[in-house]
Amino acid sequence: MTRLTYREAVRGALRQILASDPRAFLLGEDVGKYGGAYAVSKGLLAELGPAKVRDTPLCESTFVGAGIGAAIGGARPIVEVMTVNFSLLALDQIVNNAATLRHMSGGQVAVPLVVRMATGAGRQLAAQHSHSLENWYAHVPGVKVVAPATPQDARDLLLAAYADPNPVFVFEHVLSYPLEGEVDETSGAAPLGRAIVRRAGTQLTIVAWGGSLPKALAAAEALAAEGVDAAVIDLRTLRPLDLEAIGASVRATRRLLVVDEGWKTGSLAGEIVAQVVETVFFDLDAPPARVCSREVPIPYAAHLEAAALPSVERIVAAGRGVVRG
Amino acid sequence: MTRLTYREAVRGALRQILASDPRAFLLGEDVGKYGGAYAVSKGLLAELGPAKVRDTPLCESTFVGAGIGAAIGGARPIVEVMTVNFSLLALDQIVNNAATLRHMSGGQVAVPLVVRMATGAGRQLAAQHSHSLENWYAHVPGVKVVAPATPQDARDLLLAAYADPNPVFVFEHVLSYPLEGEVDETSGAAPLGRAIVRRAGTQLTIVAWGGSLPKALAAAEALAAEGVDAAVIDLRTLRPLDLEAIGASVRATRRLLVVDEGWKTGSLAGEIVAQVVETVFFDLDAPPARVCSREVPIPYAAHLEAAALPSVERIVAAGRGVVRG
Amino acid sequence: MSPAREHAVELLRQMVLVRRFEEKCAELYGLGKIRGFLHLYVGEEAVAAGVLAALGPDDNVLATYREHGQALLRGVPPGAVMAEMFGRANGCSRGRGGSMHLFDVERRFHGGHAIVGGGLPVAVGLALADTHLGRAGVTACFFGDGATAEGEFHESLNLAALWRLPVLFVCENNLYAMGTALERHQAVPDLAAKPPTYGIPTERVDGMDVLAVEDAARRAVERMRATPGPAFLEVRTYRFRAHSMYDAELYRDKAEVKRWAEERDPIRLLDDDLRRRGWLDADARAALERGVEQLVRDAVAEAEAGPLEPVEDLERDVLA
Amino acid sequence: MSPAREHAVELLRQMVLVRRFEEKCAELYGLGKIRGFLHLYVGEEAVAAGVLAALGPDDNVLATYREHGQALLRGVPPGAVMAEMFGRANGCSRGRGGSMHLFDVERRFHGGHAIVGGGLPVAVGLALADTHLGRAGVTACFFGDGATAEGEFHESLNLAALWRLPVLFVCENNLYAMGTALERHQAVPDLAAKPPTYGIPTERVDGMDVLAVEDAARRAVERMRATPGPAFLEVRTYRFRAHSMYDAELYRDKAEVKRWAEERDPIRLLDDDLRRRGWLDADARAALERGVEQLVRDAVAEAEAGPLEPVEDLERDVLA
Ligand SMILES: Cc1ncc(C[n+]2csc(CCOP(=O)(O)OP(=O)(O)O)c2C)c(N)n1
Ligand SMILES: Cc1ncc(C[n+]2csc(CCOP(=O)(O)OP(=O)(O)O)c2C)c(N)n1
Ligand SMILES: [Mg+2]
Ligand SMILES: [Mg+2]
Repeated sequence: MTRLTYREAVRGALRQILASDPRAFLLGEDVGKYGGAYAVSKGLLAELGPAKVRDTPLCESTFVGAGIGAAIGGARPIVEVMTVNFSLLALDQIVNNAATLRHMSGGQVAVPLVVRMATGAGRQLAAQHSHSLENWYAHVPGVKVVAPATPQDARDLLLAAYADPNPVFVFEHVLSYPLEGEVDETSGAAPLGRAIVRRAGTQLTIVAWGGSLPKALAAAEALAAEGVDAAVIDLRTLRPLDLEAIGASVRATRRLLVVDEGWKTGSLAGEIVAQVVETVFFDLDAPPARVCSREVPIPYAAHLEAAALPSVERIVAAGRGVVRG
Repeated sequence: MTRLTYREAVRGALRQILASDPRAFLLGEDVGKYGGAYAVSKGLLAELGPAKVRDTPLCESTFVGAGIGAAIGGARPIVEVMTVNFSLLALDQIVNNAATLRHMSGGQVAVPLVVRMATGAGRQLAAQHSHSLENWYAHVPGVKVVAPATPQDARDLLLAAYADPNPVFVFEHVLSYPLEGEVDETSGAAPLGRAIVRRAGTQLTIVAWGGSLPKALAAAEALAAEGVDAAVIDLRTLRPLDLEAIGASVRATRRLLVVDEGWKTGSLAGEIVAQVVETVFFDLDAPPARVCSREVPIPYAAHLEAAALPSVERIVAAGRGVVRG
Repeated sequence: MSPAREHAVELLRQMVLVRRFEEKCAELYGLGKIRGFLHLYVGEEAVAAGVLAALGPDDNVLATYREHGQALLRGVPPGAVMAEMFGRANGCSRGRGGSMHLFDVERRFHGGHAIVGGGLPVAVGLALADTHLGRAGVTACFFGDGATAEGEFHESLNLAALWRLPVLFVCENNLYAMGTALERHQAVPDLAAKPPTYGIPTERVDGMDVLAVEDAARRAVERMRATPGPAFLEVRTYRFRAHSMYDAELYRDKAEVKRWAEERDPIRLLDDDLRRRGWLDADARAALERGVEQLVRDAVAEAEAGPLEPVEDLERDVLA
Repeated sequence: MSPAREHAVELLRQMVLVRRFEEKCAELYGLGKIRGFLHLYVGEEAVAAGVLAALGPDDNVLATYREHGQALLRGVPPGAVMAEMFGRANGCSRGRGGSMHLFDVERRFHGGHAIVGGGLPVAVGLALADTHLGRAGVTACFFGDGATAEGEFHESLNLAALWRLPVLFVCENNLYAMGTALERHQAVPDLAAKPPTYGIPTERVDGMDVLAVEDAARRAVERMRATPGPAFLEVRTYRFRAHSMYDAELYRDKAEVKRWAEERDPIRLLDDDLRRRGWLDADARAALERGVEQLVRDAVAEAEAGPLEPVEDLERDVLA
C-alpha cells in the first residue's frame, strides 16, 4: 500500500494502461503539454510520447466522436473531457453514437471507450463550470457510469472501465483530486455495478457517491453523536444501479436518505428513491428523503455556493428528519 | 369552436403571435420554404414574409444560441428545433446560456425565448430519431417545460410559453400532430404549471402527458371495464411540476402509476414517484409504479419498437398490478 | 473485353442496381412493407459508385441516412439490405436500424448515420485507429452539402488535417439540404473553398460522370496512401426524388428537377457513352437489366422470408 | 491638447487602468479575497482598448472569461467589477458571476462567457435582434484563437454572413489556447484565412499597437454601418501571465514570455511613442498612474465594504 492522492491514483492507472496496452492512448484538451487541467496526466506525455498522449484542439463533439470511431476501429482510447460542463457539447456523439451503435447495428459495432471527466462544484467556479450531470448519463441505455469516491476506487474503477467492452463514463469530482488514501497499486479492476457499505448502521441508510461520500460519512459521524446510527453506502457505479445492495440495507434500516450534488428535480437521487419504493415499499417506516443541490445555477459567491450544495449540516438535518420524523 | 388538428392548432397560435407582435419571428431548419419537417409552419413564410419566418442552415447550437441572443436583445424569437434528437447539439446553449444568464448576471439578463421541438417515438424512425428527453430539460433550473397533449393545449400552452418572460421549451409529440379536437381559437394563454384531471377516478391515479395521454386514457377505459376506476392526470407542464394536483388525486385514490415514454432509469416518472412518496407517503396503500420505455435504443422494426414503448396493454397491466397487488 | 470496357460496364451495372433497388423500395414503401424514413439516392448513384471503386477491402466506409447505394456497392448483400428495411432478423442490422442504419462491419461498412454531421467525427476516429495501430487503409466519409454548415464538419476537417489522418471526405453536394437550397444555407456556396483553409487537398468533380468521380477518388486515395493526411472531394450531384417519402417538394421547381433528370442522369450519361463507343449493345444492356432485376427480386424474396426477431430479444446487444 | 493627443493619452490611461486593476486582482487572489478561476488580460489590453474605442453606446459587447478589460473599458465601474470578484451584492452581477461573468446590461455589456465558443451564437443573436427591430448598432464579440477550433465559431460566421448581421468578430489571437499553441490546435494557423470563405471582410492587425487596433476596428465598424454584414479582426497579441491562477506554464518557454513582455508590451509601446512625440511628460505620466491607482484603491474599498447577498435570496433571479 502506498499513500496517494486520488489524482495520483488516477494517473497511476492511466500510466499502467497506456504503458501496457499498445492499442491504448489518451486524448483530450491539454492532457499533454499542459499536464491536464487538473494535473491528472502530468508527466505522461514526456514519459510515454505523443502517440500515447494526444492534445486535441477545442472541439468536444469531434474529439469524443473520434474516440468513439477509434474504439470501433480497434484502438482503446481513453478520452478526457476536461469537465462535465463541456461534455454538453459532445452529448450527441455520446447518446446517438457511443450508446447506440452496438444495438442499432444489430450487435456488430463494439465501442470499448472510456471517457473521464471532472465533475461537481465547490470551487467557486460559478454556474457554467459547476454542473453535476451524472444523472443524465445514468439515464442512457448502452453506457455504464462510475463515480469513484476514494483513491483506491479511482484506480480500480478506471481499470474496470478500461477492461469493460462498453462505453464507460468516469466522473471524478473536482474536490476529490487532492484526497489522500492508502492505495494498493497492484490491485486489479473492481467489479462494475457493485456498491459498497462504507459505514455500517442500523437506523438509516444514506446513499452517496463521488464527491458527496465524504460529506455523507461526516454526517453519519455527527448523527452517531446524536444517537442516530446511519449506514453509508457508496454507490460507485451509477449505471447500472446496485439496487440489491441499497435494498438490502434499507430492508434492515427501514429508512433511506440519498445525497446527490445534482439539482433535486430529476436527480439520480429521485430515481433511487423511486426504485426503492417500487421494490421495498412495505419495509419502509418513513418517507425517503433527498439532499440535493438547490434549484439554482450554482452561484460564484462562497456563501451562496455553499448554501446551494449539499452540506454535512443539511445531510444531518435530513437524516434526523427521516429517523425522528 | 373549430375542429382542428394539433398541427393546425400550433400553426394558428404561431400565426397569431407572429402577425400581432412585431418583435416576434420564427426560426429553424426548414420552417420556411419546406413548410416545416412536420408541416407545422406550412404557409407561414408566404403569408408573413422572410423576416418573420427564417430558414436556418443546419447548425443547432448556433441557431438556438442566436435565439437566446435575440431574446436578450429585445426580440421575441420562437425557435423550432426540428426534433428533440437534434437538440442534443444545442444543450450547451440551453443549459449554460438560456437557463443560466438571468441568474448569473444577477437578474439583469432576460431571455424571453420559446423553443418548440417534436419529440417521441412510434414512427419507426430508429434509435437516433426516437428520443424522449423531456426529463433532461425538466431537470434544469431557469427554464420551464410544457408538453401539450391536446389540440386546445397545443394552442394555449404555446401562447402561454410566448407570454412567459422565461425560456420555455415546448415538446410536441410526433404522434400528436394529426390528432383532431375542438379548439377555441379565441382562447388565451393557459396557466403554466397546472396539471388537469382528464378523467376522474377513485382507485388509481394515472399521471401522463404529451403523447402518452391518449394511451393512458385508453388504458383507463380498459381498466374501467375490469372494474378498476382510474383517474388520469394530464401533467401539461413538466417544469415546474404541479405536485399539488398529483398529491390531491393520490391522497384520494391512494395509488399512483406514472406513464413516461422516456427510458425508466432516471425518468421524469421516477421524479414524480419520489416527490409523491416524499410528500404523501402515509396516504399510499401500494407501491407506486411506472410504465416507461424499455432500456434500449429504440429499434426500427415495428414489433420491437412497440415492445420498447409504453403501450395501452402495459399500462393496463401495471394499473391492475398497483390496485390488485 | 478490355479491362476499361469491363470496368465501365460494371460501373453501369452497379448504378443500375442501386437505381432499381431503390425504385423497388419506393414501391414497397407505398405498400407499407418498408416504414420509417426512407431517403432515396436516385440521381446520385455515380457518387457512391465512383468513390467506392477507388477503395480496397481494408478501407473503411461511413455514410449518411441516404446510404443504400454505399451499402450495396460496398458489397452488403441486397437481401440483407432489403431485409433490414423490412425490419427482419436477417437484415444487415438485425432489423434494429432500418433504411437509415445499414451496417456491415465485416465489410468495414460503418453505417448509416442519421444525425447530420454526426458521422464525420466517427470517421476521423476510424482513421485515427488505423494510424495508431499502424494499419494501412483510408476511411471514406460521405456527407451532404447541408452537413457542411454543422460545426462538426469544421472540427473534423481540422482534426484530420492536424493529425494527418487518412480520411477521404466526400461531400455529396446535391444543392439542397432538405428544402434549403445551398445558397440559402451557405453564405458562400463554394464548398471546395473551405477545406484548403485546413491545408486539405481538395477537388471538385462532376458527380454525374461516374468515371470522373472514380478518377478523382483514385487520385485522392493514391495521394493519401503515399502521404498521410486527409483529402476532400466536392461531388456535384442532384437528387431526382423527394428528400424523403414525406417531402412535398414545395421548395423547388418541377422544371428544375426535370432538367436534371433528363439531361444529367448519371446512368443515361454512361449508357450513352458506352453505346457511342460500341462497348454495350442493346442485348447486353437488356441482359444487365435482367440480372439486376433478378437480384432485386431475390432480395425482396429474402426479406419477405426473413424471420422477426423474438420480442424477448429486444434488449439484446444493448451492452456487450 | 490636440484631440489626437488627448485620445492617445486616454487610451494609455485605459490600458494602465486594466493593467493595474488586474495586478491588484492577482494580489487579492493570493490573499484569498478573490476565488474561483481568474484569467488575466495582462499584455492584451490594447485589444479591448482599441476595439471599444471604435464603438458607440448603442453597440453591444460580449466577451470571454478573460473580460476584465472589456468590462472596465466599456464603463462598468471598477468598484462594481471588483465587488463582483469579491462575491458581494454590489458586484456587477450581484456576486453570482465572479471574474468570468461580469455583466452590465445597461451599458450593453453582455458578459462574461466561460464556455469557449459559447458566446458567439449569442452575439449573432444580439445582432439579429438589432436587425429585426430596425435598430442601428453593431455587436462586438471577443473570443480567443482556441475558440476558432470549436464548431460554433464556423456556424456563427456562416449565419452572420448569410443573414448579413452586424457582428464584429474579434479574435484575440494570443497564440495559445490554455497550454496548446496555435500551431498545435489549428492545422493551418492562418486564422484570417477562414472568414473570407464566408465572404466576411477580414483584417489582421498588430494587437500590441492600440492605435492600429482602433483604426482597424473603426474601418470595420464604419463598413458595417454602411453595408450590413459582419466583419472579422484577427488581433495578434500575447498573454504575459499564466492562463489562469492554476497554470504552471509548462508548455512555453520563460524566454519567449520575457521577449514579448520586454519588447512588445502594448503599454510600453504607446508610452514610448507618446514620449517621443512629446505628448506625455514624466509628470503627466505619473499623474495618470496616480489617478489609476486611486481608482483601483477605491474599487477595492467599495468591494470590501460591499454587503453579502442574504442566503435567503439564493434562488432569486432564477426565473422572472
Ligand atoms: C443534426 C440534424 N439536424 C437536422 C436533421 C434533419 N435532417 C435530416 S436530413 C437533413 C438535410 C441534410 O442535407 P444534406 O446534408 O445536404 O444531405 P442530403 O439529404 O441532401 O443528402 C435534415 C435537415 C438531422 N437528421 N440531423
Ligand atoms: C467548451 C470549453 N472547453 C474547454 C474549456 C476550458 N478552457 C477554458 S479557456 C481554454 C482555452 C481557450 O483558449 P483561447 O480561446 O485561445 O482563449 P485564451 O484563454 O487564450 O484567451 C480552455 C480549454 C472551456 N471553458 N470551454
Ligand atoms: Mg444535400
Ligand atoms: Mg488564446
